[in-house]
Amino acid sequence: MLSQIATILLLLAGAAFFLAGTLGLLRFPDVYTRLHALTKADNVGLGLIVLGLALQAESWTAIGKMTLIWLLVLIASATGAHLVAQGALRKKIRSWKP
Amino acid sequence: MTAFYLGLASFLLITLAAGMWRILRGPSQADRMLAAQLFGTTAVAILLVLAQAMEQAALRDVSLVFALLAAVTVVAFVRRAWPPMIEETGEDA
Amino acid sequence: MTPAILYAITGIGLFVLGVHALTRRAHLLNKIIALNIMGSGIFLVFGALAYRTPNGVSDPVPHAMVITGIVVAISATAVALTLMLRLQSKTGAAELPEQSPE
Amino acid sequence: MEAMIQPLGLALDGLLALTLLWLAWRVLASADLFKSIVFFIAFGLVMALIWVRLGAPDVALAEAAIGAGLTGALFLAALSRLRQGEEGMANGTHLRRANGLRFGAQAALIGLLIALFLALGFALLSLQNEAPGLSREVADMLPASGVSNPVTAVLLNFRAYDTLLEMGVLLLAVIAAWSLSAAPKEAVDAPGPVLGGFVRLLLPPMILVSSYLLWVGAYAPGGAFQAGAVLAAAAVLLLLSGRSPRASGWLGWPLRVILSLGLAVFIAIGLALTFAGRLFLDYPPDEAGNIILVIEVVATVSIGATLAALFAGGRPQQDKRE
Repeated sequence: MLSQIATILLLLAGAAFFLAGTLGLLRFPDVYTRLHALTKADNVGLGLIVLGLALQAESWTAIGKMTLIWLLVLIASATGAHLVAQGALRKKIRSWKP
Repeated sequence: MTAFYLGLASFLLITLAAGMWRILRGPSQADRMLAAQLFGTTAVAILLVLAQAMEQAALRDVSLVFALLAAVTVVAFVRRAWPPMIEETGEDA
Repeated sequence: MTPAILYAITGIGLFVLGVHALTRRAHLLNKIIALNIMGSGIFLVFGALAYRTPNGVSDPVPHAMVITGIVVAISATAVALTLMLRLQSKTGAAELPEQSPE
Repeated sequence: MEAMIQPLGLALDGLLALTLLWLAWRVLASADLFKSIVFFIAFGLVMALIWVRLGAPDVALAEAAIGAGLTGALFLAALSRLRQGEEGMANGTHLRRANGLRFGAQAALIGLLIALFLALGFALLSLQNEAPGLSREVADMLPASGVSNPVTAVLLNFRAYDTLLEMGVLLLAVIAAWSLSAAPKEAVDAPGPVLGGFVRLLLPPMILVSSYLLWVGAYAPGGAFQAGAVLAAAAVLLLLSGRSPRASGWLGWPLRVILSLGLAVFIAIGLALTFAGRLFLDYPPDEAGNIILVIEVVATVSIGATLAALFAGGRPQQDKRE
């Protein structure tokens, strides 16, 4: 029962980060800040969800596979963010000035 | 517990649908591509939650494929559909 | 309103949207995407009707057909895109010539 | 808490269906080609989630591998070639949104389509809610099929002829694409350290996952098509990173052999069975597992090469220098 409560809390925290990521994507003024919101929030969100689900996973291999999935997403979104930001700079997309 | 998982999956799907507004409005092409990348991560999360909710371990393989291929579209965008030599400054880059 | 019927109706909705776009849009890339959406709609009807088995384990035969369908659809799309680019290089426009009324 | 599963499940399905229809509408209605493509990428993604909800993990795997790995890259590459072709146009938005149908014709068209939708909807609603389909027959024949995953059993044993012809279709697609145009010279500058490192880091796991999907296909969702699509995505990533294998000797006859290998081996096995006195593609039950594995390995490599060649967009041009 305790693990179920822990899982629910972790999953809720993960969902909160996803919400933050999406709000950042919608509300931030320019590409760079949206990139920042996107990659940070999602990866922490996904990490928390993987952690929460790991408590309920049926076997260690399942936990291993979920962790591998999380690492791959980390690498992919970090690379994606870098490439898009580099491209945006090269195309002289101005960053937002308050 | 399963009901909680299904609720969570629905919530994640709602954030995904909300993110699609950025595709519609995103001034530059880079913003639209960002939203596509966001969906990859959200889809991986939804699939992992559904794998637990529907007790189908195979769904983790689906999210593994999504995680693995998440970057292919973004790389294709940066390398092909957004070649650096097109000098488009300002908003509509 | 079981999930099977819900998704089957979504499938035919996609099909009808695809037909509409196929006839209304001028650019060939839009037509190719419309064809893809029509294909997805039909695959969805296939998959939805396969889900009506009593024990909840859906019927594998339509699944096999849909998998081959998806692979063939992406290959056909690639060939269609190559055709479009070839037409553009020859005629300068990626749109079918308008049949002028006279 | 448990009583809420059924309605919550249906709520999720409803949400997915609505999102899918809204995405399809956005794909087809937006004037800007790039926006259509990005919506189409999201469309493929929601489609994969729906296959999961419809109890079809094999199809979800295929949709994910092809949707995430190939469709977006294929359309984006085509869009960039389209733009290079039409320097004059503003970035891909098109002047004539729709061909010139007079208002009366438009209304007639929409009326016709709504009638079609209602007719198809009526036909669907008149079907009974429970239909076993062929699931019982497949389950009965499964022990003799050599694999325990019913979808793979159908794909490579009960309907092997179907898959054989499909391999033929893939080969025809490559022949068509190659006869239409040469692979365009991509002005691809050297990949930066991040992209180069990313590709080097990710290619081995991609090939590993592809062979895992191939192997797991015998008893769990997976199989040759999904594995081939992941392999093709690896090749696409390699092509995109600018380290094209043009310099290597692979683009001559070896590529052509790989492309036609899948079909050739399939036909050879079929004929060999006829010599052994059995029908074409009628596997002996005890040997069926091995035969299916051989066919799947060759099919994976062949499908991967075919989809990658189709992404390249034309017949490879070998630099005459080396």
